[in-house]
Amino acid sequence: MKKVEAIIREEKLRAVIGGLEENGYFGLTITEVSGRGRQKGLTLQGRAREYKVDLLPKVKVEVVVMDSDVPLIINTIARLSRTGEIGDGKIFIIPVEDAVRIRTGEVGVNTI
Amino acid sequence: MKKVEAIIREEKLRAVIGGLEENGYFGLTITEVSGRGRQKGLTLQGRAREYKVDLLPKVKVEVVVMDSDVPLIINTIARLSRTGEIGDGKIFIIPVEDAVRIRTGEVGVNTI
Amino acid sequence: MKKVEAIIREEKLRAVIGGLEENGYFGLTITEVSGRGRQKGLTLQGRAREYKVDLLPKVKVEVVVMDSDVPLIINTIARLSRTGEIGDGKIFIIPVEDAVRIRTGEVGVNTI
Amino acid sequence: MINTGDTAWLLISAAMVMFMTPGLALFYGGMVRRKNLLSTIMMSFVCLGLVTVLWMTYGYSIGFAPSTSGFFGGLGFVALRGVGQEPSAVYASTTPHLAFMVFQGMFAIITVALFTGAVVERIKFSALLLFAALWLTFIYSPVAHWVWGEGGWLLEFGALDFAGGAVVHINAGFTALALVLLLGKRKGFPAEAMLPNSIPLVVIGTAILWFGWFGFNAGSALGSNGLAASAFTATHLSAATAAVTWMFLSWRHNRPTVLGTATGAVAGLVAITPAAGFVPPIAAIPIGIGVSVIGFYSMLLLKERLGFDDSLDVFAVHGMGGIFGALATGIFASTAVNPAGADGLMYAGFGLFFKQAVSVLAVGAFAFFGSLVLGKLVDMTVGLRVGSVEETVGLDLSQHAERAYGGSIR
Amino acid sequence: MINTGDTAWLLISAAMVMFMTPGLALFYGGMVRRKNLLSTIMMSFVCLGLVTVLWMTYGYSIGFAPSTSGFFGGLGFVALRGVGQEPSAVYASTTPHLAFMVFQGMFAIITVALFTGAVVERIKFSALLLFAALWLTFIYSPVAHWVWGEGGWLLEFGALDFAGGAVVHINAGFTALALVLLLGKRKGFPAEAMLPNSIPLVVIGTAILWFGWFGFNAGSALGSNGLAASAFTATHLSAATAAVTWMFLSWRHNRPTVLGTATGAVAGLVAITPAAGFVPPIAAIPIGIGVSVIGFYSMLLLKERLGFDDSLDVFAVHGMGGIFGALATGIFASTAVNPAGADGLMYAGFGLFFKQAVSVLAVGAFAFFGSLVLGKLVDMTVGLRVGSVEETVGLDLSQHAERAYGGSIR
Amino acid sequence: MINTGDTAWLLISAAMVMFMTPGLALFYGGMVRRKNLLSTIMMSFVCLGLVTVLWMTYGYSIGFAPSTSGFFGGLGFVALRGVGQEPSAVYASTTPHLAFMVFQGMFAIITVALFTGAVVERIKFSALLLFAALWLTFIYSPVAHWVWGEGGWLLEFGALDFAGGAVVHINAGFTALALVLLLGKRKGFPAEAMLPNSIPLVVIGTAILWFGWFGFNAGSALGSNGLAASAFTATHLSAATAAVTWMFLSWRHNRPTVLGTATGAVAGLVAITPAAGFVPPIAAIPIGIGVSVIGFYSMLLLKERLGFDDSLDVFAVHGMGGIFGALATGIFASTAVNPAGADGLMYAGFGLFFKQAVSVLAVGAFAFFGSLVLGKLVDMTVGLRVGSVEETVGLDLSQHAERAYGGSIR
Ligand SMILES: Nc1ncnc2c1ncn2[C@@H]1O[C@H](COP(=O)(O)OP(=O)(O)O)[C@@H](O)[C@H]1O
Ligand SMILES: Nc1ncnc2c1ncn2[C@@H]1O[C@H](COP(=O)(O)OP(=O)(O)O)[C@@H](O)[C@H]1O
Ligand SMILES: Nc1ncnc2c1ncn2[C@@H]1O[C@H](COP(=O)(O)OP(=O)(O)O)[C@@H](O)[C@H]1O
Repeated sequence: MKKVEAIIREEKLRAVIGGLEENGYFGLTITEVSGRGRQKGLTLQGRAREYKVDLLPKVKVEVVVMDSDVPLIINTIARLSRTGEIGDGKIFIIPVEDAVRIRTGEVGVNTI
Repeated sequence: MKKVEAIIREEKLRAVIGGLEENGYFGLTITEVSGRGRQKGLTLQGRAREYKVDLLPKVKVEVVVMDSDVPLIINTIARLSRTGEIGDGKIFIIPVEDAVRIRTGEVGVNTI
Repeated sequence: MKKVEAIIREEKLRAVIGGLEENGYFGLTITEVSGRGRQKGLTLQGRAREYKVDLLPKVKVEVVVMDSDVPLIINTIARLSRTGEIGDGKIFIIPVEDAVRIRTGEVGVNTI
Repeated sequence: MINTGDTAWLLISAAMVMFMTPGLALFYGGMVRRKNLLSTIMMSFVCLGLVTVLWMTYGYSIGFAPSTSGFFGGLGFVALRGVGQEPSAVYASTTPHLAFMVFQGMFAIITVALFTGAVVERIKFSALLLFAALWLTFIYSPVAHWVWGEGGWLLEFGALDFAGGAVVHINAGFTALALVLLLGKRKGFPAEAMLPNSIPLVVIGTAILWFGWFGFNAGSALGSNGLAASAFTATHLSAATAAVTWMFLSWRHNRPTVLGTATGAVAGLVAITPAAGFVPPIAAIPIGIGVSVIGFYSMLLLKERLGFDDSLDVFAVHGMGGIFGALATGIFASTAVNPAGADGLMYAGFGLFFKQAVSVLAVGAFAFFGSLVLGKLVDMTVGLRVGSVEETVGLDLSQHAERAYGGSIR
Repeated sequence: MINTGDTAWLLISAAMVMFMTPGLALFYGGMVRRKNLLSTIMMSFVCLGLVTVLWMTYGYSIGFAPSTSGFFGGLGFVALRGVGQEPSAVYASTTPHLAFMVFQGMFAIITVALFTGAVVERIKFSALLLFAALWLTFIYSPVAHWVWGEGGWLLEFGALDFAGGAVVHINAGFTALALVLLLGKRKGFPAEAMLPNSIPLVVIGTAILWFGWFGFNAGSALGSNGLAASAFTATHLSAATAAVTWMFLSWRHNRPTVLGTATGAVAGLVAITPAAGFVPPIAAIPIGIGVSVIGFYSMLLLKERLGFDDSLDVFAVHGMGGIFGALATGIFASTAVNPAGADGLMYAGFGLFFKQAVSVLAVGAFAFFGSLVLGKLVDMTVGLRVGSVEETVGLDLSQHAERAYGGSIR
Repeated sequence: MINTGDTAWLLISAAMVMFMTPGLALFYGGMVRRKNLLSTIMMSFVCLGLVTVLWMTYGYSIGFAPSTSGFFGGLGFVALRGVGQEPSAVYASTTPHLAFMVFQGMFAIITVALFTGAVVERIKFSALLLFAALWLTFIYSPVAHWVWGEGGWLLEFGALDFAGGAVVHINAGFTALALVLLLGKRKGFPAEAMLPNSIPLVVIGTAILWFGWFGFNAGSALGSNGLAASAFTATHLSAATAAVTWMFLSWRHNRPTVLGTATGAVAGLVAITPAAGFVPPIAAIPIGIGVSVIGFYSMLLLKERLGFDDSLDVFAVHGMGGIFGALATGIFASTAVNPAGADGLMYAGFGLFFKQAVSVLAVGAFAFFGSLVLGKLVDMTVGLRVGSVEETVGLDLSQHAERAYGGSIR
């Protein structure tokens, strides 16, 4: 199994979730994150003082799938979250050694 | 070392933390996440318009432990966060290659 | 590739980001988390009732880098986030099998 | 004849009491879990709509129209007939009758909103609406008639209630008690920690409540005069004393909490409500201390010891606070302060104290049993409680299809 | 001669109307996406500063100084010359002229703030400032003169506008319409869900608006009397009725939402604004029901069907609500309530109704075309809309270099 | 004799000033880091309790009871003896003495709350409580007597302070200065960015402050008359002008920030406070511009250049703003506006200006050195500052065992 960890734009989340659903992937976990990549920084201002701020809100989507599903998932996410502008995000593939469904206690590939 | 990554119900967090503590595991990291699995979706409504919302709040608990501790951890978490209803969550096991304790700079298994 | 996952104090975030930048690492993802390690717990109080609370706010910094960069990253983060007091945090190294830049669709090491 | 100063004071007081209901919505909303935040707000907020409409169509008439029974008013004021720009013949003789009517309406609204605090996080919204409508009709309006209506039996009897210790707080407190008995505990209570989702919201609510309460109590002088100033002072001093007292009590048990201090302030405001225009302002000090001690330990006893899940402690704060305030009026009231009042224990015999006790019992019992009956009725028709899954998911999503912070992922 | 009661009422009313503008800032702020929260707040909040300064230097003079044209006032009151502690010769004869001037100023402020709701999330801040200044000068102040100024043509004509149905709401509504036409849709509309970032903030805003509206409407009686009480009652009843109505409409379509109930309350307050001091209070019931039905379906039609991106539905709520209220005044107004008013359809012929329709058309057309011209002018000079990247990043960062929740990482 | 209009105005003003203190709690609360949010709120909120109790038991007597020294009042009004429903012999002759007393009490409360802004995020809660009690007794009450008490030496001397430029703002500002000297910088200052946790909360606070300030300033006319209207207008115009000025200053340095605009509004309200009932309203324009320029650059200088860690810039806004306002009163005051005042530089010689300067020096020095002594005393007994770990963890947890957003994991 692999964990596909995609960091995408907030406004693309609905589309990505929809796309995964269409392909039959329902399970996923979302986290609100902040990120920086090639996107230019910004400057924030306090009462009289300035602060550089270069983190922008992003959303992390985690989907654990069987190894064979990885290309399709990558494809789906990338297609639906692309705008072509800097800041579109990244997808990372991380190995998962095991999975457990808490409700039933089952383990392995059929739990995801 | 492994990272045990459990996505559980918010209301079970206290119990899970307590259970881990009883077994001698103190270190852990918690993230507020949102997730979807087999749980049925819901429909949200704006001023006059409807939106489908199928993400429900969950909590992610991450515990990095020695390989040999994994079964006990899984067991503890699963036991204490189970309600038997859909939405109980998942546990994923992810390999960790190294760990560092920032305070001392120590590395390896004895840091966790 | 590896994901360097550091859990550090909130107030050290700026310094860590700055240090990574100086070393030429721009891409990173930040998550607000809560954690517990060796730091002593605290007791919270409701209207008339008490609750034990032992989770303290931390920040998780994730940087995906080439294998060869890992020592430098660890070094930089650890140096800049250390106070020497309990609660300084941990760094975990997790394998990453692949990476995709959504904007261009490129894969592999040169995307990060 | 209309006096412009009195009218200005009554109108602004009415506006301030109106403001208290959304204040209460925030006060309560901050104390529940985030998944029930909007639902809790809604239970108070909707009263501004529902109760207003019912009050102006017939509630005011049941409460204040002339009658002979002493138990409820006639239909003389239905749909605001006979309620005009001129002063009423009996109430508030220097201000427009409409001003008096709308001022009274604001009390009806907040009283209904008050008891919702006991049932949040598990009551069905439709059930709440139905119960609120029935309760306004069969409990609130009659009780208002007893205590304040022309010919009301408690008024005739000589019980004193300056601004609603019995009508508002005891009434709401005992209703809360009855509803909790019918509804049962929240899922997970008391095992799971149910921490307030936003104490800043609680503070905003408390601030609005405290501000509005000047209209509530000093506005009940129905004129802009020395008595209003006296009630104003007593109100402020009681809130302050009770806030500090509760703070020290919470300190004794652990730390001086913001939540405790805010709760204390509200308790102080509750206890002074029946007394404000009858007692010398300085009596607000013993009243403020007393109510916080009673409220704090009632809360511990009910919730911690007895496991009675009155979600936001409506009975401990409003029920017990209202009883204490009503009895304290029987102790500290003085005709030197208000010639239209009476002398309490401190200045005369047990006469007034006894009457106050009777009014506590009468209103408390009526509210409690009446609410049991109405609540049962609602349970048998639309059902009182949401389903188990709906409760887990939270009432915001299940009852209102909304999330408090919609932009966020969670 | 100055009457202290009337003056107290007018001053507190002015303070309450002032309070409405930050209330609106929160009401609007809660409804946008988090990245535009501060920017939305700022668009209303800055009006407190900008419009006040302009109003006191010359706006009040354009609106209320004596003139002969009937279209705009003279320069007699520039820089508050001749506006002193004594009552004015023509306006509000029992209160200081300064009190009347500052009360009117609060209306100017909030009217400008109102239309910003249509353009949030994409207008350039500098463009908004410039447009606001021009609009106050060339649209608001003249229209105030038409309707309320000594010798104003709509006043002479006999159109009734108690507290600003035309001056405030129709004016703001049609301006919103024009600006949306010039600006176009928000990036991502309607494909992306744009959920409100904080409904509790919307509730806080609604609470302040409702509270302040008593000053707005009942304060417009310019005295503390029976008429003020009548306007107060009508205002409250209309808000309540409309809130409940909108709640049931949203229930019919899915669930009874908090956002819908709050929106309904505001719509009810809008519709009663022109009518409050002319109609019997009980007429607020049909008015409240009517405005919610019209507002709800206008919103569906404009936004869902026609894809017209008036971000926070200013036209549906204030434009349509204002039109409905102005016409309803032509139906329900009665000289028995206010001898200075007129009799509407219910009591007399079509005379008043016709005049109301004329005032709707005149003000609506003037605001719409005037705003088109001014908006175009601003577009050609500083540019109306932020760049695409700035819009994506959000206006808080791009226009104000601030984040609402600065302590958080996001 | 009691005038109902004047009384209504004084009572509602007192309520509005009361409302300012929780407003300030939110204003300050929004500006700190989240871990200190509740603690910051609490420091203001607790004053509503503590100061009220002390004020009514003896503070008012020290401030306003008749005396002969000119430095502090007698014990004539202890525990509200002699403070009744009838007007006082000397103060506010048309309203109940109690109304005047409670109105004054609200000023005492907020003054204490004001200086807490300088010491948030590091002062021990117990130390704050003790210091507040001592300060009210030995600094505030005497200074109130000097400036406003019957026979107070600054009053006799002829210094003007309409609503508390010296008593409230200079007093609080110099106290802030002294406390910061004793406490030292926050851990991490200035290296770590300490961004405000919630600017929407700051806006809510500002809105309440602005609204309440009408009671503060126009209420200080102690009657509902032309002077009140004039003070009201000046107050609003100064706030507006200063808000816009500060906005443009922050724009010059980067962007027009919401935080800056809100800060400007507060600065404008501070500066007009001593002047409101003495200067022509239009003088609020130069006053508003002046205070923002002075405040903005004082802040830059103190915090950025000198590294002086007055957490929420109490000295820059209230100290410098109060000084500027007091001196501006010496420039713009006119007996044409208020015959009980005097003519300033613009209309007469240096007389008044000199007196104003003396009052600035006297109050500033007394507050500064007095606070140094009291603060040192507290430091030697309970200790002023929390431990280092407590500071890192945050004062919410360490002092109050609470978290602002308890439902959240963080
Ligand atoms: N090396 C990295 N490690 C972890 N997260 C990264 C890394 N590089 C980018 N990210 C995440 O991806 C997001 C988008 O990256 P960015 O470089 O702006 O996009 P693009 O690929 O279009 O240049 C960032 O905001 C950050 O959250
Ligand atoms: N394939 C997956 N990848 C990532 N997270 C998942 C996946 N499946 C489920 N989850 C997470 O687990 C949570 C519970 O899953 P769910 O399927 O509802 O529980 P159950 O196992 O009882 O059917 C979800 O809310 C989601 O956060
Ligand atoms: N075993 C673990 N698994 C996951 N996270 C951990 C673990 N141990 C510590 N952490 C994280 O690291 C943070 C700091 O750990 P702590 O033990 O307090 O620091 P120190 O290394 O100084 O003793 C914790 O708050 C928690 O988030």
